[in-house]
Amino acid sequence: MAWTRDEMAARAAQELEDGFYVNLGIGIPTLVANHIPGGMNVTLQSENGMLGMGPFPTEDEVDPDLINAGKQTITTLPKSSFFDSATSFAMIRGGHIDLSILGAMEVSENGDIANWMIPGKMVKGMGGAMDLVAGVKRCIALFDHTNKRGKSKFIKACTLPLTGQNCIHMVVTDLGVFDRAPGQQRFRLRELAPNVTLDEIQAKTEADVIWT
Amino acid sequence: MAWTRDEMAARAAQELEDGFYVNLGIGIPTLVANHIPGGMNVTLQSENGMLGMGPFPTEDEVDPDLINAGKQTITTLPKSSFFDSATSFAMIRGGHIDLSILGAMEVSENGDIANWMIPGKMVKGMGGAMDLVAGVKRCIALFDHTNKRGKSKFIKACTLPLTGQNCIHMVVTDLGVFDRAPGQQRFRLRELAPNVTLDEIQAKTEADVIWT
Amino acid sequence: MSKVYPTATSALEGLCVNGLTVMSGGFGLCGIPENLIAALRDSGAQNLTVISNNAGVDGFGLGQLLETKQITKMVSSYVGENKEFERQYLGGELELEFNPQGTLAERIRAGGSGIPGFYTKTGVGTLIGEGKEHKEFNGETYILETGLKADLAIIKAWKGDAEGNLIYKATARNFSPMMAMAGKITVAEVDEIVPVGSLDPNFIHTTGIFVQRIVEAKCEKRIEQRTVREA
Amino acid sequence: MSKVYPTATSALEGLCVNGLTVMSGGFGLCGIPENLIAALRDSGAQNLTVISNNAGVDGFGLGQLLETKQITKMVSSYVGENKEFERQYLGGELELEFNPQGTLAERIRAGGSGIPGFYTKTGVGTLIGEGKEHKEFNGETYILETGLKADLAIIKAWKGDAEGNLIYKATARNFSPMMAMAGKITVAEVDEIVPVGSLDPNFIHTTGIFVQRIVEAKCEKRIEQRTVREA
Repeated sequence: MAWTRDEMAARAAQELEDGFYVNLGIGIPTLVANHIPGGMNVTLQSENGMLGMGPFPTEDEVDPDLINAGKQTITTLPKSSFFDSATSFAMIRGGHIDLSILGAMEVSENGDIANWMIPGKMVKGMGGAMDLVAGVKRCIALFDHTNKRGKSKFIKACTLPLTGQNCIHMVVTDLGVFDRAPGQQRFRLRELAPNVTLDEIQAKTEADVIWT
Repeated sequence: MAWTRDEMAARAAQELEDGFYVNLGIGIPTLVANHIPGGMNVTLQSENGMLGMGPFPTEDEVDPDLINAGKQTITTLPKSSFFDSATSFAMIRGGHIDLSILGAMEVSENGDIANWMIPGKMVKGMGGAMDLVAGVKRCIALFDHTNKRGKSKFIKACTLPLTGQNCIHMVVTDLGVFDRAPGQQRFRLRELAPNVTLDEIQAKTEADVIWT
Repeated sequence: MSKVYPTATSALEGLCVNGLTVMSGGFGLCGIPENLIAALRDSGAQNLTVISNNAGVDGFGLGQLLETKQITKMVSSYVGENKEFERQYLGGELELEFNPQGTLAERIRAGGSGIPGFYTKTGVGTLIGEGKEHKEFNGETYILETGLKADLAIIKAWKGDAEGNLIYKATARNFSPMMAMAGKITVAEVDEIVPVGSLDPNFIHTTGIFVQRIVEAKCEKRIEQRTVREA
Repeated sequence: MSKVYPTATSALEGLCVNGLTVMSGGFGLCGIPENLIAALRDSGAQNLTVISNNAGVDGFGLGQLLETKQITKMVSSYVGENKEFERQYLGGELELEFNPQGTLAERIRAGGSGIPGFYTKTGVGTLIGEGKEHKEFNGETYILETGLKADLAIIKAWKGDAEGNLIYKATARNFSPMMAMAGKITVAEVDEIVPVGSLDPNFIHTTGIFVQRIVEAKCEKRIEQRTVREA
């Protein structure tokens, strides 16, 4: 049985470490915040200018001047700080963020990612995604292993315009986990979701990965 | 009778305008602060990170955390603000300072200035001078017309290593005032100090300037 | 020569000419200069190039300038929330230049700081890198991005004084401090004008040197994604 | 994993190796990390490259590291106040790289911001431009300057919390915020460690992400040019 979205987020959360500064993308990655182990000091960055993102506000706490990168109302924590967008991306581009967890339309076997543009469709823009994948120390792509037509999204080479080149270090899908150490070219299968067979994941993976 | 240092500063102060942001170099230029016309809102920048420099402190007000670029203790004004060195020089380099008044060892007829280094002597460094002459909208050089041996310091071409090229817009010496409008190559004599004759200033000026 | 203007309209007087390049602060609808955008629309200035992280929503923020077709070109990182934008863009009426958000922020800071170009890894190997100069530093490839300036920057702050010193609130700060630096003329609208000397000089976000005009104006502060939890 | 250390010596433990590149905050003696400089001297680390706007005075600040000949190279904008410096430099014992002050500040910011190079007009046509790449933008000539990083940055702040959030006082801020960004490890000494949550998130100068270690330590705060007026 493949992982649910929440289980995928929980699996990605296992990569968090005490003291980490983390940027979570919009969509499934947002759910990772719910799985930060108790007692672990993880600081969430929001690229619109905040470190130490708190939970959503109660109705009384809503402040239009306080939103996250998904434009949702949020709150502060005692450790929070605000800064401008140039400083925020200095943090990102300068390699100060330990981990970015982001969604993907496609990831290639050499760690390229495409997640911002489908040619022929109205393009909304890359926002901060290109900066994140180029700058953050470690990037985890979190996405459904196949698209709605069952076609693999973890593939030999991206067909969509890239967000970044050779920048994904770990892939977490509904079927399993792949990673590669710094400097390693190829991904290796690390984990299968419960009741997912090697045959199944191999059949659904176009990327050339190390299976053993 | 040539101008005194204080009179030179007073003459340079005539170039101030209401609303100006001004950086004053160390030495004679510092005296310009004493000649800001009453009622005129001029804001002094100190490149170590302050706008709105106030007067020197009384003994009770001395604060080691509050100094100017000459490392002298100073005070704030109601309009003051502090910032880091990168922001300070973003201001300077980005052309936000209206006027810089600085000392010079040599100024050439094409507006080059040398004021930081004498080969063979121990060099203290250029500090912020190169940034100021390259970035500030208008630069006035304030210096004695001749050196101690009577040799002109307003010359055809600088002999000392440059601080900046083609960046001086006005020259104020103890003998008179020269300026050039933006885009003009040559300086023109604008004013003589009291009892200084055209013959005298011409004899003491090596630079090729417009005398009429 | 006071920097303080009584209304948003008066604060833009003499500035709104056709063909203007305008920077407009804000992230989504958070920290946008609502009143100055409306005043710019009312000025009727045409053929604007607008540099702003987003393009507002239909009928609000920069959406107001899109409705009236005053904008010819947008420079943004994300424009997803605006049907009128989509219609004009797909119809070829509107030019659009995407910048990665961090590149956009840094280009604006650079423009205001006298830096005409800088190198970044962001966008290497993507469409964003195409046609740009590539250069190696320490064995890694970077692309050259240029500084951005504007004829006019309109921004929103929390409090400001008559000297133009500003402070921002929470994440409403975003792009405004850099835009203040990059605008030939910067006009700030603030929730409150406070007496000179009441802002702590240690904690001024934008110093008055970057602000030429300031106006106090009431903002609606519309929320795009009101998200709440149980109390 | 606490960022708080009890003493300056413990705050540098394991970091002081020979050949280190160290950034040290401060302008003149204003805002220098007095206790961390002394602890670095006591560590005995040799062959240091020190990036700092100035070089201290005889026997104080970085002057302490010069006396013990632990510094091999200085990157500075102005070094006028130090006889021992002059002696070592003229004697060929010390390498010196002058940077214009604004170029130095921007190089440090760039290094901390993932920007390996940027163009500036500062120094064009001077010794500083020699051997550097020149490039034209809009008809004007600029030179390429590179980003600077350090193995260790030691800085001084006014107040800080256990998360590493810092605020600075007055002109003691100067180079420290950029150095905090450019240090692989940044150690801050502060006048006072305050509880997490007591610093207003709107007014934090350096966010904790840039600070790995923090120590509360008493500073002498020597004044170079005490200049007073009559009361």
